[in-house]
Amino acid sequence: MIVSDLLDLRAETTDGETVGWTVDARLVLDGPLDGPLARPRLVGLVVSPHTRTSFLGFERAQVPAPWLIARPLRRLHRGTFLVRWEDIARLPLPAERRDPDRRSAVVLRAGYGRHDPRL
Amino acid sequence: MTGDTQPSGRILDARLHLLDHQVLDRDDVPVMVVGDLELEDAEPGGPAPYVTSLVTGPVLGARIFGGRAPASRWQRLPWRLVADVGVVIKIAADAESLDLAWVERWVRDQVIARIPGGRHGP
Amino acid sequence: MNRLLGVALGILTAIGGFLDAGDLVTNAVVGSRFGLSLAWVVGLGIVGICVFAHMSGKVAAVSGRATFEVIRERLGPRAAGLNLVASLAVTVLTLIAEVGGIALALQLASSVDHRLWVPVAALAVWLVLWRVKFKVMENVTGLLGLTLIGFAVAVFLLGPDWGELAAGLAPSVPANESTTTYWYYAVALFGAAMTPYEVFFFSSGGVEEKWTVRDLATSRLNVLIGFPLGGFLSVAIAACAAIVLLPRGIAVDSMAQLVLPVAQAGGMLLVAVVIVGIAAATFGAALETALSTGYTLAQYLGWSWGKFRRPAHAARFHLSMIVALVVAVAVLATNVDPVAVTEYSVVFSAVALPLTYLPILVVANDPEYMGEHTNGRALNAVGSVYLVVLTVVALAAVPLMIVTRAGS
Amino acid sequence: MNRAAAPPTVSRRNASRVAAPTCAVLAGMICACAVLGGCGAQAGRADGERAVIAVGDHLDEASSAVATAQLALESVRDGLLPAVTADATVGRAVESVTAAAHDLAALVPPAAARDAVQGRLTAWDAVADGVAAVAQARVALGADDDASLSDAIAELDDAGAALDDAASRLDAASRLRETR
Repeated sequence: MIVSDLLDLRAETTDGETVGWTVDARLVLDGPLDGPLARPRLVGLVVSPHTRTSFLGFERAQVPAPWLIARPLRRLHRGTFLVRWEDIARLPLPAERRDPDRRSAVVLRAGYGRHDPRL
Repeated sequence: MTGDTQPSGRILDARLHLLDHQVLDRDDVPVMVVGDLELEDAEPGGPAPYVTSLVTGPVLGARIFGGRAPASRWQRLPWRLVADVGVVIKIAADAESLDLAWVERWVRDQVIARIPGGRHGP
Repeated sequence: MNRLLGVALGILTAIGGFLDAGDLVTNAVVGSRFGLSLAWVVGLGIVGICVFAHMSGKVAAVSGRATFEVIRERLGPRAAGLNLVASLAVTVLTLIAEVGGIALALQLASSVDHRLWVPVAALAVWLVLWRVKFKVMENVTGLLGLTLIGFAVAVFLLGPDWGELAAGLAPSVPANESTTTYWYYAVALFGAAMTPYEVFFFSSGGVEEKWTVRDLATSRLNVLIGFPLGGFLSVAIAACAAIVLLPRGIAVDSMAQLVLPVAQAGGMLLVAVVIVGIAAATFGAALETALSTGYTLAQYLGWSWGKFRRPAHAARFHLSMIVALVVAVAVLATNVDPVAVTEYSVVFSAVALPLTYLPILVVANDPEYMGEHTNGRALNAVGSVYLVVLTVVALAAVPLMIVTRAGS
Repeated sequence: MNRAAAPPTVSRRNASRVAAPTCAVLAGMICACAVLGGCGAQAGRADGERAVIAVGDHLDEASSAVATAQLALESVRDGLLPAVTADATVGRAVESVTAAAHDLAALVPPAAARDAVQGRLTAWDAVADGVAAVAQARVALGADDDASLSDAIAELDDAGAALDDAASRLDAASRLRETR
């Protein structure tokens, strides 16, 4: 599996309701030491409700400038949330990802939690 | 730009911190740009997967034009070599010693080194 | 002297932006058809390129990152790839014009047909890329390029009616030109002033010279001296053409006409000085565009790059520059007018301009890269305004070009 | 049922995402080609009014080239410009003036547009003189004596005057037509 298999996918609830698009994957360096660094673990996916583009890192980093760019991008990404790995019920199979005619979406478990996406 | 100590539990976002970032070797020679990250295969409901390697090569074309490059053609840089993740990603190895440097080596040996003066400093 | 050599990078970069083969002719064309009524565009362009070159130089000095690395990081592979294709098109078209321009300049000094000079010029450019240290390269071409000051001297020697000349600075469309043509040239001049390879070259040059935070002042000095000087000289060329050629009904269509006002002003000696300047400027611009080809490709794809490395340690970088030069010679062998070639680069600037300057502005505000050296409010305000202007210009470029048939 | 209906939407969206940048690049290239091609198609059949404008443009090009050659020769005569440089300049002027002559010859005004047909004929004579004068200028540069330079300059002066004359007659004719 590669990380772009998990990005730019529609995210939906078990009822088939679209809640947004996966715009990033959250990793935490808390695995066993692997070389100089700890191994990164996939802890969840960042889901943006209004747009499928992750853009320039403005949606999470607390950078207000330049206003002309930061402001609209913030607005585009309002309501972005983090879904934990444990709350993911289903990922598209590799065959579905490769085949554009098949429905591919991340299905979130009923009662999934929306977490603060900030770093 | 990050400090020498990397606390375990540091948070990285794949796109924000890793994808499309430059990888430098221990002598600051550019090695590759991160095209993708390889994860262990995992099923939802099971334990979360770990990142095993940084990937380059045909995965770039797949991200631009769509589709998916076959796993056999991914060029991998194991995570175990990664020494630091900051504005750039530093690895604890020589670019020379890596398999994925074969194109650079081939161009050097077949073309550039054969032109007079190619091995000398400017 | 050290101070002067310290700004060689800025001067060389500005020569590539304001005084390359295409611009030399465009400036004279504009002067001979519109007088100085388009000089305000050059002023607008100088401020814009200063703002963004300053930011890219700052990013290079503080974080060690060159511009195209930043572009791919922020825009992702797809938008950055689109920018790469468009920027490479602009850069290679300009390189073709430069190699042709060196040949034309040599013809002015030797009367040997310029077509015969083309392979010689390309070989000379390659030898410099291959063997000459970056520092030596920028100092020699930058200093020799300064002889273009001959055009400014010529304006003084021609002794024009200064009041009349100053009155001509007001933006206005001459009676015998159409408004769309006027705006086409305005867009072309602005696009040339802000052409994206300048920041690729300037920021990569900063990395080549191993700038650190301590060199921020050097970077600022480069920007503040280099680009205004380049803009000033391009206005001087337009003024020469406006004073001597416009009244005689000469509409400039080739580089060879550039020397006529200079001859009227200063005679043989000044002509010789200016020919050296033209040759050095086109040579410098050829180096700048050839290097930019290598820089953009290598930075997008993560190859080892830089003239400070031995060619064997940056093999694909050197190979791509060789390929670009071979393409230039092959295109010139078809007998196209080298200067006409650059007119079409306006089309590609349309894509490249916003996609280049947006990521620079964003990263210059990112504390992860810049630490305490992030942009101030004023710089951000000006940068944002220019981003809007650039987008408008980019959108207008292609329709204007089609309507005016590239200004003809 | 819902599931069956969904796939086409997804696939189309995917396809458009891939296509957008590719399309933009293609569009740019097509524009460039269209413009390049459009310049070549300029000469040829044109309606009367446009033919008159085209004749006027070619006259301007020719007179610009003649004036260039004249200025170059005067500079050489006055010792301001090296002969080699002047030769390169006049060489380019030869290319410009012959290009103007070529375009003028290739222009086909409609037979009914009398002023365009007549204007083209008058213009042709003047431009042909211009070609001869500019070509002769290079000979004079090669000879490098004051007498032949002065002769060539006089000839260029005449050619320039003839071109101006043709241009003003063309102007007058078309203005006359407008008032009628």
